[in-house]
Amino acid sequence: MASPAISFQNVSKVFPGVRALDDVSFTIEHGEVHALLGENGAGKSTLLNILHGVYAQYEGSVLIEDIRVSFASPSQAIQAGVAKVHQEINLVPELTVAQNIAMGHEPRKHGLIDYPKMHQDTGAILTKMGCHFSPSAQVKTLSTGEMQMIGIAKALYHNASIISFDEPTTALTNKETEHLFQIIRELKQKGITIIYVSHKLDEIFLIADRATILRDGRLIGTYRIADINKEQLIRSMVGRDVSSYAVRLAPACVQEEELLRVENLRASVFDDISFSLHKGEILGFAGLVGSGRTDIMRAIFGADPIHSGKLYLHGKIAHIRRPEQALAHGIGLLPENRKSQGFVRLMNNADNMGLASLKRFTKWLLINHRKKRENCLHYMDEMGLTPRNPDYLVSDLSGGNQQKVVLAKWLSTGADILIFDEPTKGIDVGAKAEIYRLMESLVAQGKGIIMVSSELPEIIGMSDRVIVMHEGRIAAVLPRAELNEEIILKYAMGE
Amino acid sequence: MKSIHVGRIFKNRSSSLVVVLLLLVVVFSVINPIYLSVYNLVDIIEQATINGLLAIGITFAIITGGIDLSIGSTMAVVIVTTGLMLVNGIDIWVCILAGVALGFAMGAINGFMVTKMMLQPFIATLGSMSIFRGIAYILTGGWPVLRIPKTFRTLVDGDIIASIPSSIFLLFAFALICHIILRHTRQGTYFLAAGGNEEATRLSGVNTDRSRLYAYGLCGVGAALAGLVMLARLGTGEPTAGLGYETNAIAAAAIGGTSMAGGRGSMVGTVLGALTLSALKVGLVVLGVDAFWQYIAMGSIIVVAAYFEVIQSKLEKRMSRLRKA
Amino acid sequence: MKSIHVGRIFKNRSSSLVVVLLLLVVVFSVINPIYLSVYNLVDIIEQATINGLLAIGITFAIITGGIDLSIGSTMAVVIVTTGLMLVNGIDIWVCILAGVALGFAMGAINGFMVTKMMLQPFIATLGSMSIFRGIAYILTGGWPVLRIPKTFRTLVDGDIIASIPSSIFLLFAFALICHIILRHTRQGTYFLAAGGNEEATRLSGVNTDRSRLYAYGLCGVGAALAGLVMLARLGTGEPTAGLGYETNAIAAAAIGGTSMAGGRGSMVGTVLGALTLSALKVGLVVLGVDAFWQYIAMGSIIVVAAYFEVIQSKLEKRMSRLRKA
Amino acid sequence: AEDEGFNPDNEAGMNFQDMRATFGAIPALEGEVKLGAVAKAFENEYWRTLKEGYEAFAAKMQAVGQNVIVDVRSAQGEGDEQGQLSIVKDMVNKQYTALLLSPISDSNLTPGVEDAIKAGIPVINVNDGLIEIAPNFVGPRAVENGERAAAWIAEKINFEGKVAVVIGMPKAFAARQRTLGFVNWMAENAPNVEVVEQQNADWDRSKAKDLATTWIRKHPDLKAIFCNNDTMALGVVEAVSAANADILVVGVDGIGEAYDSIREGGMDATVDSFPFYKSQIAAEASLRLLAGQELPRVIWTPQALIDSTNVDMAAADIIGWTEAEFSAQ
Ligand SMILES: Nc1ncnc2c1ncn2[C@@H]1O[C@H](COP(=O)(O)OP(=O)(O)OP(=O)(O)O)[C@@H](O)[C@H]1O
Ligand SMILES: Nc1ncnc2c1ncn2[C@@H]1O[C@H](COP(=O)(O)OP(=O)(O)OP(=O)(O)O)[C@@H](O)[C@H]1O
Ligand SMILES: [Mg+2]
Ligand SMILES: [Mg+2]
Repeated sequence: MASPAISFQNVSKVFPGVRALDDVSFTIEHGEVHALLGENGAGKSTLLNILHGVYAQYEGSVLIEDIRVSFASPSQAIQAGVAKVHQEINLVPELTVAQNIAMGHEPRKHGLIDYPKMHQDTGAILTKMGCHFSPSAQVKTLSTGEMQMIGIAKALYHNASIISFDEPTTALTNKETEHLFQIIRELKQKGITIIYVSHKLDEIFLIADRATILRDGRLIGTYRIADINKEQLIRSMVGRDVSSYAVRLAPACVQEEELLRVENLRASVFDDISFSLHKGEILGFAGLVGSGRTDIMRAIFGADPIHSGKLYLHGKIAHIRRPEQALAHGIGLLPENRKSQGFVRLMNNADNMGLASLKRFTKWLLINHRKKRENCLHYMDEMGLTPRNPDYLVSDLSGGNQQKVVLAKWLSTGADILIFDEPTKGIDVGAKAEIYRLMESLVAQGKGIIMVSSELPEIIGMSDRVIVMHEGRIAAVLPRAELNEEIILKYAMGE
Repeated sequence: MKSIHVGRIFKNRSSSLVVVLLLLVVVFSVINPIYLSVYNLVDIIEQATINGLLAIGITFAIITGGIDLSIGSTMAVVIVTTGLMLVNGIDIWVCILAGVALGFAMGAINGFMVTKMMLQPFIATLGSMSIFRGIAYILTGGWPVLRIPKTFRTLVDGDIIASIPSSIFLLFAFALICHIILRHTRQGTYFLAAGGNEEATRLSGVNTDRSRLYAYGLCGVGAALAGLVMLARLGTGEPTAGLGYETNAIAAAAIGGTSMAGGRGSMVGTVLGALTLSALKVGLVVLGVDAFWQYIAMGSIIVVAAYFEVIQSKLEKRMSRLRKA
Repeated sequence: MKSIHVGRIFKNRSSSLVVVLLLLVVVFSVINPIYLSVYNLVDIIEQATINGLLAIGITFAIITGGIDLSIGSTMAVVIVTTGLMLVNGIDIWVCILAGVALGFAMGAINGFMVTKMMLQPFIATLGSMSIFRGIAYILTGGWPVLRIPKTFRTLVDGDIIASIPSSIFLLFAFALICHIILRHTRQGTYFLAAGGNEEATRLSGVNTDRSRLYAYGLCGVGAALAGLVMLARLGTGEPTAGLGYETNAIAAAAIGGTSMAGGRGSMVGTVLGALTLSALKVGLVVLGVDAFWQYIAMGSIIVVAAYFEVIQSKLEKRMSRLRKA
Repeated sequence: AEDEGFNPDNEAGMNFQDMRATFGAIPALEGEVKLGAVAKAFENEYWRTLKEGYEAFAAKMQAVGQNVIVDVRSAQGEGDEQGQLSIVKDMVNKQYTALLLSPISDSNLTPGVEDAIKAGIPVINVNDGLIEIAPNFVGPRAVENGERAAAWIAEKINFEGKVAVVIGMPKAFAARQRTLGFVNWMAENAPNVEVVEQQNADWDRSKAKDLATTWIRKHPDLKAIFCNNDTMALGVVEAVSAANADILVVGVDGIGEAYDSIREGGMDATVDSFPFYKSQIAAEASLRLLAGQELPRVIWTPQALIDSTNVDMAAADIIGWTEAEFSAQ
């Protein structure tokens, strides 16, 4: 084909203190699935935001069909047939699923919104994506994974000719991802151009035709997927060799002693949940989207009420009704939706990181701000958080770096039971490996970790034991030796 | 318009308010049966019109996550302007249209400050509240506009059927139109969406600034209609009119389940809120409650009505969960 | 307390307000030099004390994402209660402590309604505004409490140095303490965090309900102190005191950069906001601006001051970009 | 009752004719006399008329060669207590010769008055609103407003039947005294007249109308409604005519609109306290005080009930007004 679908020419973008994009030029062909790869903060989201009119001010130019475009707002981009799945879940919780999907382009009849058609159209998309919730459900009643599906459905709704996906699968499990890929393949066949950002490299090899790699805002290169292997990809992204696999390097260190025991926990969306967590154990929780994993964790942490059930900590019964009681008992919860549950937008890195452990930095009623900053810098170094600036607002960080801030918040508390809900959500391969090492060192110190994850490789690679959920009930408890994708999926799907 | 079911209209969280309202009526009528006379019930609605119109308008502003403190002053400007036009013999319908347009324009000025100048709604409309009030005074030199023509008064507030004045129909017509705007037009959805999550709405390709501007404009229209009714009802256009009326309008909206944080609210709820406040007020008058105790009664019922709503929405949530599970 | 730098205190977005304030003072003094007389300047601060104390208190409520409309009524209850105690010969310090404790308790009642009963802050405090006002009336049968002892008046509002009354020191002392609470204690961080993102804060193991309760309590303390100053200044405890004062207090906080949506605000900004309002008010009086035009001037300057703040924070962002890039 | 502090209605006052008779002509004063007058709110016609009276007085003094200037100012609305205090403080700071104050609440001007007294500036409290520490008070007897209205109504309804009162703000001095005067007069002189309702409408026309509407329906046999001011009475008139009821409506203040309404058969009567003359008397009293005359604490200003019989009479005739005499040293 003659002209490329999209061509970026010398694009640069500067944020306070950060050169997010530095003279980036490359092209994307018609009807290809083009992966955009790079570490956290490499500039992927920024590039997409420029394409889609979220940032109107930048240097360089963007051409679509050889015509220079400069969308002043997302609405102009959508009008021009350029749609996007945003990295963060960004929905209006009080409105219905259909209203969210159709937002901005509601079908009308006689000037009024044609609700039957809207529900029909959006329902069709949802069915195709394998979603089981109704278009008329309120978004606020859905699980995070379900919300992510809505984000994808939104982009599909517009019948756009260019669609970009910024990490669409962070809260999706294999089954939902499968559906998505099926849809992407169909779109591709229709000649629609797709940009795909993900840190899950396996996905890239399944779906992408070519990949462009960014590092520190600079273009490293564009490769045909057929010509490159995973290790080469990682090396060009990170600049060094990193194991891309979630594997335990240290020996298992599970001890006899029980840290936490849950008996017959019951609430509206789950029932009869009993399990225990041992010292030094990583306990994995697998299941499909909406299977109730998150709700169980929130119930244990005292964030949601339960109907019945008992909790034992170190063998003693504990009454946890509120998160602060959980914190006092040494339980920490890394929530799955960082934007709405993880951090305070108007606060900087140091304050967000210190929020759960502020007691530690308080003397004579006053906060020692210096100590709080030092703590922040410590974790910034440990996790490779960029930019290394405690005063930076968390909302100005890249998605992966935000996740690191939330993680550091809980590590700062020194809790000995850590519940991680999708801990590596949006984290790049290099940092992922670092987080896995961190988890190993935590369990080596005798802590216990519950890891809820939708990434099966991670569950299989890291867990000492895995509990598989199906529709709010425990479907199986699998020891490490028996773990593989087929068996987990089998139980997760209720077979 | 098949999709507008009366049942649906009443379902959304407003049912608790209906209960509160009925409860109030029952209690008051048991204490003093005169309360139940038809006259009094009409009276209750009649006394709710001005506040109701204001409240419907301000519900738009609140739903988008804003507020409009200037509605009382907007009312006053509309009152004196329309009043001056009327006494100068300008055609009634021209005057009415001019008044409504003026209200929209003043609302849009607030909208402009909030969107383009990016001022906080509270502070922007606190400013315009003062400015508009000044304008109302200056327009007439502080004097009231006297002798509003009878024709106008009859048209806007005269009895139509039995002793039910046209302003009551105006209230319900405006409420219905606003309900349709909110629930059945794009802009209505955008109002709710912008109030619920501005960023998400903007990223969906909605011009949220324009929507918010419209919302303030509609708020101004509500104030203008309230002004016209007041002008017709009193036959005099006072520049001091509407002083402090914003509080009651906001109260009606809030009692009706509109979230002050934006993103949630309904016109049915707001109208019921205004009716509840007026039923309460009339009830206290009928009972002849001591002025000091009226403060306590009024405050308590506001709190109780709001608490009822909270409990109902909690129950509803639990129910829907059970249904799902 | 090494970490409390005066420079830092003034940096945060308050500098534009300092500019507006200075500009106002310069313009007014050029037009009429008498504006700069010591008496007048003391008057400006003195006029800002009551509103400033209220505004500092309400800043806590607003920062947590709430509001407290009842501060004027709280003030009145504190005024009549303390007044009654004083005229009955109870020890001054006991009276003062009782007044402050009462203010805290009333604030905590609001906090209870907002947290435990989960009412919207606007509607909860609208209710308590009415109830508290009723209580103030009933406590004295509507009569003012007369002949407040001289000793109390001198202690709380008597001149200390030159003609600077002690209430001014009280204002600044309270502002400093509240600044320290907000920036240097855990609860302060929790106030800001809860206002910025309640759910995230709660999930960080913070008892946000308790924090918000404290915030309303502190808001009540601000109202109580304002009441004590008013009682001392006027020598009479009127149950009608403080009617409508919440608007000005909120305005001071908003002009001072406190976000009505919660999560952002500073005590320095609030105090500057109160000073700006009072400098403006006194300026218009000194210039003898026509009463009707005063409305327009007052409104315009509120808008301009707020717009200044918006522009400054925009510029600041751009500047810091340039500096860092 | 309990200790309610200073209440001019209970003082042995002196009316303006007696004042002139007792103290003679207004003595001449040296130099410039700058009177500072502070009204409640010019939004209200009553206070604008008061202002005109002050200015008329100054003009008359200028005409006889006295350098008397009056600066009349008002707060920003009746809720602007602090703003009104600012005005007083500004006047003290600018060293006005004497202050004529009509405070919004009974105590909001206290600090300003204290400063004025400290600075040796004479302060006259011009009703309504009471300043306890002000050495002098000029105004009409507020209870008498209510008494006159009561007497007139009782007469018209043959001393029997139901009546109601629309109060201004609860416990505002004027509202309190006018209501008290009305109710007490009825209790003492017309035992068969029953005051069936008393509620407040915050001086607001629309609220007063709403209140009256409810009352009319509750008491079909209501005979009369007394309102604490004319604005509210005008609202009540609307309610009465909407209900086609035959109810007497009486207000207080005597604003122009009330006169018009009486002429047109709307309102039935108003108790006028003649602000145009009241302010002249107050200003006159201030000059007398400045000249060292020992006036009694309270000077009564004239009031009269206006109904269809005297609505077209000149005010000066009704109250028997004469221009003050001036002694040219
Ligand atoms: N609004 C903003 N203000 C300031 N800095 C920003 C802003 N948005 C992004 N940045 C910075 O720009 C850089 C690039 O961020 P970007 O979000 O494009 O990264 P990314 O490649 O999408 O990373 P991730 O994989 O973590 O999502 C980061 O250093 C980030 O901190
Ligand atoms: N507030 C709520 N009201 C009603 N239903 C809810 C609510 N929160 C969650 N649910 C429902 O509970 C079910 C379980 O949700 P949960 O978040 O626990 O699932 P999950 O296994 O963590 O899935 P995901 O991978 O999507 O996060 C979902 O079907 C969801 O729709
Ligand atoms: Mg990103
Ligand atoms: Mg989950």
